[in-house]
Amino acid sequence: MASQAHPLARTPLGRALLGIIGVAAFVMLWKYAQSAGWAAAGTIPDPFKLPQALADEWTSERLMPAVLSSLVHYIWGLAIGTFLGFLVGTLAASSSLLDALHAWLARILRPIPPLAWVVFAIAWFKVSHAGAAFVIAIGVFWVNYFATYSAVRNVDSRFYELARAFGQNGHLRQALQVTLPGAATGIFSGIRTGIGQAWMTLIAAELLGVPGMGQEMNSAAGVGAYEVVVVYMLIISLVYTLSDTLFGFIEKRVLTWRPS
Amino acid sequence: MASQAHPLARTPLGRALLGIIGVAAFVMLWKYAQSAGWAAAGTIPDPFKLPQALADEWTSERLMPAVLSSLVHYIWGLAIGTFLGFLVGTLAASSSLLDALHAWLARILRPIPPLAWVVFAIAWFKVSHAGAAFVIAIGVFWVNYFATYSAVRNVDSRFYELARAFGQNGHLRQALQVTLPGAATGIFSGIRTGIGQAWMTLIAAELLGVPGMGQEMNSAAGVGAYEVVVVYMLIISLVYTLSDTLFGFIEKRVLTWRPS
Amino acid sequence: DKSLEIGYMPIIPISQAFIVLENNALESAGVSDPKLFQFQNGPAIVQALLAGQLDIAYLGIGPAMVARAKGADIKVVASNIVEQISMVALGSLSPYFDNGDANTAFTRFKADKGRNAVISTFPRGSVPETVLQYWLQNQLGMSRDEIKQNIDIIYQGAAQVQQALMTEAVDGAAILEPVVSIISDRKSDAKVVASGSGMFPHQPGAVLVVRESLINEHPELVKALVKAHIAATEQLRDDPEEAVKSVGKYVGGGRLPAKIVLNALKNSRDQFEANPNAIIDGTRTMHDFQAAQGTLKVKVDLEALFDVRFYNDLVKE
Amino acid sequence: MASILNIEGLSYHYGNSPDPVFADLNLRMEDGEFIAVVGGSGVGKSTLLRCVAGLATASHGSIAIHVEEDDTRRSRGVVFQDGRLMPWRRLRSNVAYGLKGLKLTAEEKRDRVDEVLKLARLEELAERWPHQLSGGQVQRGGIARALAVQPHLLLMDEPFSAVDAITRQHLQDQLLAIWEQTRKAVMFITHDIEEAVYLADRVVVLSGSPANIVLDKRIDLPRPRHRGTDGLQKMAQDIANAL
Amino acid sequence: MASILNIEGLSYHYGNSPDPVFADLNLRMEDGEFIAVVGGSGVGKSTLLRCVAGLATASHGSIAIHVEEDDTRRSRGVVFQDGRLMPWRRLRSNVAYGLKGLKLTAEEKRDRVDEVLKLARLEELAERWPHQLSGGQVQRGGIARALAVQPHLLLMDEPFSAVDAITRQHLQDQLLAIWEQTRKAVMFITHDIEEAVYLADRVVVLSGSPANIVLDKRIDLPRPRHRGTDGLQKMAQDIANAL
Ligand SMILES: Nc1ncnc2c1ncn2[C@@H]1O[C@H](COP(=O)(O)OP(=O)(O)OP(=O)(O)O)[C@@H](O)[C@H]1O
Ligand SMILES: Nc1ncnc2c1ncn2[C@@H]1O[C@H](COP(=O)(O)OP(=O)(O)OP(=O)(O)O)[C@@H](O)[C@H]1O
Ligand SMILES: [Mg+2]
Ligand SMILES: [Mg+2]
Repeated sequence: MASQAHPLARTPLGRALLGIIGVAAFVMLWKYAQSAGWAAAGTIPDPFKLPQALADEWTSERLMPAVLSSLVHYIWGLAIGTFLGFLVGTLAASSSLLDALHAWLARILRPIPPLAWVVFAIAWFKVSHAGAAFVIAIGVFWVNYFATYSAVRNVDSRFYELARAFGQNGHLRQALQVTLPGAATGIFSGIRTGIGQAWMTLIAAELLGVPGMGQEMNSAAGVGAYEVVVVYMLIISLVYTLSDTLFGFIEKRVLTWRPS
Repeated sequence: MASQAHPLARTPLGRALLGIIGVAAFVMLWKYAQSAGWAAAGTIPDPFKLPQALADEWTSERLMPAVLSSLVHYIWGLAIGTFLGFLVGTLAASSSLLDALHAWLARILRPIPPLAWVVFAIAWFKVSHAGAAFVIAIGVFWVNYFATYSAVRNVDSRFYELARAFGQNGHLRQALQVTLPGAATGIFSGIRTGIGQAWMTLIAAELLGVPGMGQEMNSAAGVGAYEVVVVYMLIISLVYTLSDTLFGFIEKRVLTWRPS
Repeated sequence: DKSLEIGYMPIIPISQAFIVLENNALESAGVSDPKLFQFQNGPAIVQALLAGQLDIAYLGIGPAMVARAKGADIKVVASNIVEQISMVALGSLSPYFDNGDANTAFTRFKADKGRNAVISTFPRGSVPETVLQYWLQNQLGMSRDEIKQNIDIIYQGAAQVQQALMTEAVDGAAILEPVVSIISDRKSDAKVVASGSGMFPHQPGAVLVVRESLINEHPELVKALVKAHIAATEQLRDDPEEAVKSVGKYVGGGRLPAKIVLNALKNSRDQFEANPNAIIDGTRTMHDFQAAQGTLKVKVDLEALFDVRFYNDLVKE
Repeated sequence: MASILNIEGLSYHYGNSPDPVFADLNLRMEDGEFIAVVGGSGVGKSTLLRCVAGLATASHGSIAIHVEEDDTRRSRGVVFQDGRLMPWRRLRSNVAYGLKGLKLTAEEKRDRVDEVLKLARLEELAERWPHQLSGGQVQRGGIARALAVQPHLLLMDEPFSAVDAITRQHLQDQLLAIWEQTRKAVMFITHDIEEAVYLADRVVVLSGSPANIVLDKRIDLPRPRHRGTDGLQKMAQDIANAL
Repeated sequence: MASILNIEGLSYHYGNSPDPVFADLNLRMEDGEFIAVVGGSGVGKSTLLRCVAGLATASHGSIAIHVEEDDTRRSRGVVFQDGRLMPWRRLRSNVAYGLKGLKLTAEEKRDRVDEVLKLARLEELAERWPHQLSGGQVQRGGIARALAVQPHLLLMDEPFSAVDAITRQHLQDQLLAIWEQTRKAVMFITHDIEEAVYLADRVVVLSGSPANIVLDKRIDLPRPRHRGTDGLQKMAQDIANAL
């Protein structure tokens, strides 16, 4: 990095403190916007009413089933999308033939929105976790595909030379010894983006008719219960933060070799 | 790269040919799936009926207005999202203080789906191109934010040393001389993903009520005109391909220094 | 025992479904554990029906026509509601309907404000959109060009319509319950300037469809379902207070204040209509209107769409 | 002795430049021979080595390497001019890299790695990441990695350029000791003519543009040789004159 | 002459290792002086240079550099051991890098760059990307970049390690010529003791762990000196003994 860390940002505690300050400032701004009437009354949820809304969701026993149901297709969608994005990205970047063969097809399929896939997902998977996982996987797939493709493309070619010089031939061997570690930073950045992307696609996926947080959010929005919408957003954020943090640890472990 | 290019993939013509082969294989598989009844009748559109559907859209003068309207908020959303994602990503990665301050907030805001933003976009921007651009920008923002953050973090620190050794101090100077070129590959990969991401968010953004291809797609799906849905998907793909190709050229130009 | 798959949307117009699901009507008909699928939009239900999922579904007549035309073996065995669309106007627009001829309200609005009125409704081809167009063209007598020149129609989902009305991003909306009640509750200057029969007489709304195979294999079950449906309709007309709990559980996932649910039910009580015979003509009118508008692209065999036997038999009994 | 390397009519041409680096180059190397290649900076030494190592494909000409059939993986070992340790492997694992796939037990591998680490005086740094090493340590890591393979043909590109005189003498002597024991062929690129003369059986001088062999001198001094002797110095002077 | 560099009680400690690289090191350098630093591989030479260059912050002690107020940007010029050309700049632009922000016209800058490119014999390669250069060419690019700045204190980390003997002699003589003309201070790290003696006013020997200065020898041979003379050789022998 360019410069020394700020004194406060040096310890985990300091960083947590700064993080909380950031969030607190945001909540204050939000409350101010809401009460000062920046937008029409009733259109911005009141941050101070969120605990009540959360309690309501909890006591009415909608919360946990929704969370658990979402997790099922979230995890499957994320896992499948990440794996395939990584696989196709790696293959496309390492084989010029595959690259050319799929290039146009990828361009055609890439921009199709999850909402359009929803319609077809039902045809293929019926209304099921599989269908929702499929829609989520698609969003995650592209993010990982591009990140992996670009990272693999940019692995320093001198290390391939090195591998060949030491008789480490064969695609698989070089993929494991050079491509993977050499592209790891970029691939990890893609996976991390994908973890967030999957949540962003969740609502779209649950338009399918599969129960979960997206569906609850939708029906809350449909009757103007914006506080509830925010409650689900926050719960999604919480689960996301957990997964992102967990992933951050893994990333740090795997990439110990980087100069800090 | 690991290996020599395949003979066919060496010329632009050969690559185009392979690309077409890939697409043709896909269309054939699709037609086969549709006619062989892999999925229930009526749920898969017929690829051979697409030209007719396209002609209908064209003659009914829905196509061009929709395309143009979508382009307005697409371009704005993409530009703003890319710029801000790049900016925030760079700042967060280069300043430990900013990084810690925004870390939690980013985790909270990251997974909020575009559909949830739509509801709030109306409150802030009314039903307008600005609102749709906002929703698109959010999706694009995160992709660029993560890509930039990770790329900037991974710039070889020896080049910062070099800059300091030659008296090139100051954040801005180092950002321009080291961070930017050093992170360019990763940043470009992010921008490229974002260009696709923006189209994926288009339908969600147009749920706002702003006219465009997403809305046409929605209403076509509503009346079961799946061929029309596919027509719009293909037009989106076409526009995407154009922008992606254009961007590919720019990328190649800017990154001439990479060993090919 | 038969395991049933039932699809629905969480909206007021299909309130009968919620009452049937909440009382033990299905259980006594031999269905112990129905699988429920909640959808957010019509197209998703259509796709599910086409894909062979769902034995029973509650959906708009529009999507039902599409599903039938695309080859789903479904029959409309009962109606849920008719004439349920209302035209809500906000403070900016409603005065033009209060003082003066409704036919010229939009032109006067434009002359005064120097801009088009912005009216929100559901996506093109949906029931509210069709009714809005029908009202503008056939009731207010506006030509398509006049509509284009004076009104900006925008297409949104339920949540967006509400948000747009609340923030006054639009001047009015052609929309369903419970949005009408929610808006009336929160915005005192919002007014219903045209409703139900005034917009599109005998306009069909949501219907109960059943798969043909179910009709053939388990006619007694379908009969029991229609019977419960009729009873639920009566309850909705006679005693909306009683229905609030069941309906509130599904509409908005139980997050709507009971007051608003009751309000919405009371507003709609006269529109609940179980008799499928009553909507056949309206369906034809709507079908032809949509075809003329160009929003309905598929050929629908309306004769094959309805199966009124169950209702007729039950009424005779 | 049979020849292990036979280069005939070799030309190389970088894709983006109009002139060949070298043209119509011929070189034959006997099995067990120690050849030093010297030449000006940028003349094409590294390019030649990359061709021999099979890392660059010549525009014309042929390169033949003869080793026993079942030992092709061990046929070559390369020390790169830039060290080239993989940043994601610790030093030990970098040194062990070439042993992957050789028919050795884990223990044999560990012993070999320990041996070469010791030889390169890196025992204590085995668990370091490459970015934690000094310039000379990185270079020695690269040498250790190539030696661990015990290749039939050892290709070294300025392997001692970044180490101090004492370490350099130590490494030179170690290399000679290994070579005398195993009698495997070595191609040694250096810019230090005295070093070339001290180590090699033959010194090959590359010069010109396109480069070619302008001198191929047999160093028929008896071994063990001694640094700074007159015979050595004279040879070195002869070669320097050719450059 | 005034002192340009004053190191007092300097210790350095890599965050992840228990032992300091060097401890309590003192060194004073007069303005215009040419100091050579020699020492074993991994002893800490590069680390010392990075401290002087302000690229690493010492754990203890102080480093003071005295130059005219308005010239702090030109105070130091560094030649890195690993060349370190920016891969995204062509050679010419890499060489011009240090001139950014100096008060020179575009023409003056171009002239300076041309001059140092010529001096490093790189004129013809000015438009190449770094990956298209040979090892020695990269190194010479790094030297040219530092010389272009005409710094008050020139810090060179084994700058000639990758070039052949002739180029090396050429570069040594060029460096001396520049130095004699401008009389700017030079700190020159090398592992070649003869080179150190040939070039420097003083040779400083680093040794031990933690490292320290074990010998600080003034080379009071008259200039111009000649390679291979007995006086020079004797000095070199003395220093080698200290190592
Ligand atoms: N990041 C680091 N972490 C821990 N130890 C390090 C790190 N960088 C260098 N070292 C160690 O510090 C010591 C001094 O390194 P330095 O690069 O200064 O040596 P040097 O004298 O320049 O050697 P050479 O002649 O080989 O370049 C070495 O033993 C090296 O292993
Ligand atoms: N990728 C490339 N494209 C074009 N020219 C190149 C490329 N790589 C190297 N060259 C040029 O080819 C010539 C030979 O390079 P090579 O690396 O073989 O030199 P060398 O003899 O090893 O020099 P040194 O002693 O400096 O390492 C050099 O003039 C160099 O500039
Ligand atoms: Mg070389
Ligand atoms: Mg060093």
